Amino acid sequence: MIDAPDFSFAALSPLLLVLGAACIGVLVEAFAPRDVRHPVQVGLALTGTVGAFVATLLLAGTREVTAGGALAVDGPTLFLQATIAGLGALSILLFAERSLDPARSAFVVSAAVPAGSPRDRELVTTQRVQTEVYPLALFAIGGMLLFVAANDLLVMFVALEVLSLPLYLISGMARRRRLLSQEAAVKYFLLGAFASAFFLYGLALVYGATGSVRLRDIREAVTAESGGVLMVLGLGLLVVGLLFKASVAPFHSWTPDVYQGAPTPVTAFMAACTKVAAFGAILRLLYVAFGAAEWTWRPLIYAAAIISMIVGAVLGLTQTDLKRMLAYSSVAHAGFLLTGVIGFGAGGDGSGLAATMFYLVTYGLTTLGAFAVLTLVRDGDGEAGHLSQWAGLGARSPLTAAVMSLFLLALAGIPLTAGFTGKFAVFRAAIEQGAWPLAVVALLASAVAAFFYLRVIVLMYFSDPVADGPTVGVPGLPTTIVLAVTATATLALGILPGAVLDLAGRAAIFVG
Amino acid sequence: MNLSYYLVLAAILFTIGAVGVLVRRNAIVVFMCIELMLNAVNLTLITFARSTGTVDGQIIALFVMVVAAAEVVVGLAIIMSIYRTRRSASVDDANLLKY
Amino acid sequence: MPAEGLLAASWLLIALPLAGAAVLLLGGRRTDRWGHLLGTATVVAAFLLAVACTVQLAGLDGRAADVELFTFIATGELDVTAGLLYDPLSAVFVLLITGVGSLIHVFSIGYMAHDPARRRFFAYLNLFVAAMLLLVLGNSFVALYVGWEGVGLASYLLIAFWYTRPAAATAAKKAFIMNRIGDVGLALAIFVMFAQLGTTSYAGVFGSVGTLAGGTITAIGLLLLLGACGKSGQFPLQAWLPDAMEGPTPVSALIHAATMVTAGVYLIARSAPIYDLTPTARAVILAVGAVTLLIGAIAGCAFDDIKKVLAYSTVSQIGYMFLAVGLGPAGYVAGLAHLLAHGFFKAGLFLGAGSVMHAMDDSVDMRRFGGLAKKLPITFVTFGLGYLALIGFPFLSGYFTKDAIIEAALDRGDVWGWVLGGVAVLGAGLTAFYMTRLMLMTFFGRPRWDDGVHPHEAPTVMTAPMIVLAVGSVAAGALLVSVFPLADWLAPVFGEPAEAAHVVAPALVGLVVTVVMVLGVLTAWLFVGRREVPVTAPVRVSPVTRAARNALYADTVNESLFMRPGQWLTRALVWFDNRGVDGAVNGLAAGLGGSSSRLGRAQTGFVRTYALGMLGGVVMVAGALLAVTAG
Amino acid sequence: MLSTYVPIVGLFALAAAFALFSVAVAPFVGPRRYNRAKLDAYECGIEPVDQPLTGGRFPVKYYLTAMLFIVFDIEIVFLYPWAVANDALGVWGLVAMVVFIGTVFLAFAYEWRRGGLEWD
Repeated sequence: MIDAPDFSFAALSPLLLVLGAACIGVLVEAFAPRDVRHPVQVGLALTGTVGAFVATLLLAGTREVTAGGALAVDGPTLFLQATIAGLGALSILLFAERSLDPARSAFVVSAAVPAGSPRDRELVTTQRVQTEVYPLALFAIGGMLLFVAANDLLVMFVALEVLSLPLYLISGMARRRRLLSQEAAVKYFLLGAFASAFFLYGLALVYGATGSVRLRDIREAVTAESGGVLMVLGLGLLVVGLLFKASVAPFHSWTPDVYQGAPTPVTAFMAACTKVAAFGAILRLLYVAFGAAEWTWRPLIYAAAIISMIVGAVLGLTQTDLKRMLAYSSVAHAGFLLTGVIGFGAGGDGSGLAATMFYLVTYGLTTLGAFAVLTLVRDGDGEAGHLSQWAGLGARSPLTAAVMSLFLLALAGIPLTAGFTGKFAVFRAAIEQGAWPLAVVALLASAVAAFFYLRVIVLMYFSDPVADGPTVGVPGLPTTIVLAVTATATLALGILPGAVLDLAGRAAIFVG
Repeated sequence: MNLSYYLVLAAILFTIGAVGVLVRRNAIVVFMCIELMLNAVNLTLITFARSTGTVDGQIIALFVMVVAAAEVVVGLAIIMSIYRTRRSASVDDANLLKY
Repeated sequence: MPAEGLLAASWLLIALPLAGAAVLLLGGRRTDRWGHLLGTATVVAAFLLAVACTVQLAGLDGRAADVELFTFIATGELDVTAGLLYDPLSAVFVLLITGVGSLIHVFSIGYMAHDPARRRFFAYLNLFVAAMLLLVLGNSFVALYVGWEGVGLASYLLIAFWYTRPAAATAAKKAFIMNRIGDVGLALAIFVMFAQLGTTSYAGVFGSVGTLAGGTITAIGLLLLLGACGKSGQFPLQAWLPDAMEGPTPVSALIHAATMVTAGVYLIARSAPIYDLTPTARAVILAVGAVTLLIGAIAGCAFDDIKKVLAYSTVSQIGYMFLAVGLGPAGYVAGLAHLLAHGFFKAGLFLGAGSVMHAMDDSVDMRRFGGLAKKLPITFVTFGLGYLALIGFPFLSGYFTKDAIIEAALDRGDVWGWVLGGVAVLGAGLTAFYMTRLMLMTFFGRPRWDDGVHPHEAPTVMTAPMIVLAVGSVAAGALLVSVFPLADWLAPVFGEPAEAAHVVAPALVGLVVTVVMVLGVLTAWLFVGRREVPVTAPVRVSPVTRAARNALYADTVNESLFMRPGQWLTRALVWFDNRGVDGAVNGLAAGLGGSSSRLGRAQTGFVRTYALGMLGGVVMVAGALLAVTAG
Repeated sequence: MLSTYVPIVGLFALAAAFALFSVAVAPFVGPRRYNRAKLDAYECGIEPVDQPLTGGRFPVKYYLTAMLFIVFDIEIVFLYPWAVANDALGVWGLVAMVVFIGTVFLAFAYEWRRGGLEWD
């Protein structure tokens, strides 16, 4: 007789709420009449994500391993789950914006209709909107929540796929510039599948070395120094799979193309939430399972951080498309985040874990806000992403330009914004662990990166507006909420980060 | 029989898959190569299940099959949609986003 | 000691103008009708509060009050708290900023009355006042830095206030770049302090700076000096300040004459405990001060733009202040006294210039002025008093404060003392020359203005601040020297004033300076006053004049100094100069961007290339890990 | 056994080298296929023609059939091991399986409502 595994429904409630809402969403798609689907789906998605957010807050302090040891619900899990659920809810609001695009939604009505065909043009004018994106996004959020809780490589792999597959699909569903969107989906899908094959091979090798995929068993094997070459190779391949998701160079090549091609709300969602989930998994894998082998992977992460920061900062310089620029910024920020990962001692000492988690919150909020502003500035063909179109925006729409400037300053890490406190925390953590050369590179990279952020600000305020420039749409309630929340949080975390830093500090203990 | 033969075979299959991804142009074929990589992993997993005397490897293989199947559906949908628009399934033709 | 009573509320000093700026910026057009009044009210309120705080401070033992504001970051062993320090030094600055600031706000109500963007102007001015107060009130270098960047931002926004004028936009960019160079120095200095001492608070740094190696202290001192030079328009970063006159005139008066540009002097005075340990850095300050003093004075002789002349005069006068604080304990008080006096008379002069421009349809060309004394009597009298104070007319404020600096220089007693003193005296002569030239060309002689111009006196709201400042210009020097001796007031910061052994009797110094001043005035009269001033500037002039007209080739010097050392910086400057977007991107691309686009070539857009890159990464990872394990 | 694993790295390296070679050589030896379809969905190009077979719509049948296959395929993959171990798993196993089948059924319901079962 095999005993039933222990299964703490309470501890898993955030996960169950989101995935439950996603399943109901599928039913709504199937049975609800078309004209009520949009409000119902949005309501459902918000209930699921906000509910999950509240649930994580109520669970604060929980430390347990459940579902037969496959899931760990501890401080980092809950902190990151709250982050993902919160950012996810904001992303859903961006998805739900209906007043900006004349076609009432950023998503194509029917993804199956070929781009540019007569039927496609016909559908532009209909009042129908796509609602399948909401269950898909919920499945992706559910996968992310699972990803950061995974205490088992198999669960981690399944979560990776659950979060990736819906993302591949919704990347290709843009209402406008559909060719770019579809191309982004194909690239994301092929490369993502390629990367998960490596992750899986790594899983198999680690399994071969230890006979188990539970992180706890792996840790014991690592501590006993059994496993040898197989284990090391497996570790390398697992890390590669995760670094891909986190868009760390040299596994970042998909990021600019996909960020640029995907519908902007989806890009915002990917940039904010996927990053959080991927780093949650990286931290857990490296510290819970391979903590004892830290001298094996530290040089690797060290190098990846440096490459990522340099590639992101340098390549961002010559970008002329804002979404693409923010994509390279995402690569650079992945490097900064790895700096925080380095700043965590395997023995649990050092503030690296707390710093990285705090950075994820600040980066997620800021980048989400920046992409939200991008959805406002439009020309006849959708969003006006080219840098030249933003010239003189400060004169035409001061509030939009001011909010964008705030986010850009935060991304650049200027004091009194969230970006500064985040950077400060991770750099300090790295220096405390003796990784000061890394911190120096990080400082230089942020200086270079600051240049391209400030370039946009200068362009907005001190260039003459282009003749037939873009219009700045009046955002509906959802986008307004997103902008208000992200801008307030960016400022608040810059001026009074104490509470959240403290929270991250107290949450920063893995259960093993 | 020495189990390492299976491992080496799996490694070779995995490598063939990886190289296939790099050199083939047709998106469907590229995708099949990725599936080949996943199946090579399955072979590895089964072999390790045998060598370590645990059953986990077999279970994982089942999960991998399921995930691979789901990936097929998603992947084909995406590839078909771009094929319908462009009349080409060559990954090299999907080249508008760059630099 | 912890602050009590009103001093505990000194954070309101910063909060009031900041709130004003926030209301005006966020309130939008709704606040157009009363926005300027609110903006002025917040600064006046801050001034009244500052007076009350200072009175209370005067009664405290030790005359210093710490105001703990909030904990910025408190995790682990690191505690970063934000707080204010209200001590005699900051009190002096707070009074200057809020006092002169109030007057200039009042003046601006009239000056900007017809500008559609007046509300935005007051918002920026309030923002500036808040940032400047934070700069002088912060209790750590980090707070100072935040204020420093804040005033930089406000100054940038205000220079480019009329951003539709290309010259204004270019000037703003130039100011931005040159200030960045200085800011990098300040930031590095703070980093060094934090890395070496683990703290950036004044108390912490000054308490333990002595434990550092001499080289490190000198490095910190020089980096701080670089920051000070950038903000205060000192050699070799002086070129942005005259260009900054593209901003509205009240801005020139408040920011680019009375307050912000003196932040460098504040920084060096505040860092006195650091400079006490590094004679090398001090010597560099002296050199910078002396060189700038002359450059500013010489360039001031050649320009026909009334605001540019005043701007170079500012550069030159701040050179005096640098010279003074570079002298060490002997000069701090003299420098700060000159700073205060200068704040009055230069703000008054700029407001006067504003009034003239107001009368002359915004013309700044002195060759087209002339004979305005009768048309603008109040402006003439107030401007004249400011002029006399600046050139050091006996018993007006410039006379006391400038002489004090020259005396302090001579009191060094060595050769360098004589050199510096000589430079300062020469500077006084030049000052008299260019200011007299300015007076003569503007207010005397035959009217040379165009037919359509009808000069008229400014409204009371503009003349009243000018009168107050004129009174201040006349009285400040005497007050600071004898009635409320600044030296005694600042004693808790710089130590009790020592009775210096004078090398040259003060009376003799005063006499010599006065004689040189009179010579300068006479020369100006000979060259300018006796002859008819041509309406267009003569082209065939001596090389000296040409050099002066080009501001001693400051821009050229800057180019060779800052553009050669790194392609990076070159490209950045080129980029900022290219106004077009494509030009911007291309210009940048040529430098660091070159490598960027080369690297970007790897982003071919082909899935297969990306996969290849990833596989390469995998091979590297696997190889590296195996190497680590095997090794 | 483990030592035989080192060649994997060699194989990876070989793969990378081969791929690099192929990609580098391709432009020189490959036939140039100028594919107009590359850009033709933009306004200046030729409209994509709807396939007459499916009447202008996507061949939905294919996907829906594929999804149907997945629904049942996945179910079977997990049902077999469960069935084999049913005795040992007891009630918990039964409940888990019911929940699982219920979830899979959601996809089935979606497919049914979207007309995937109508074979015309």
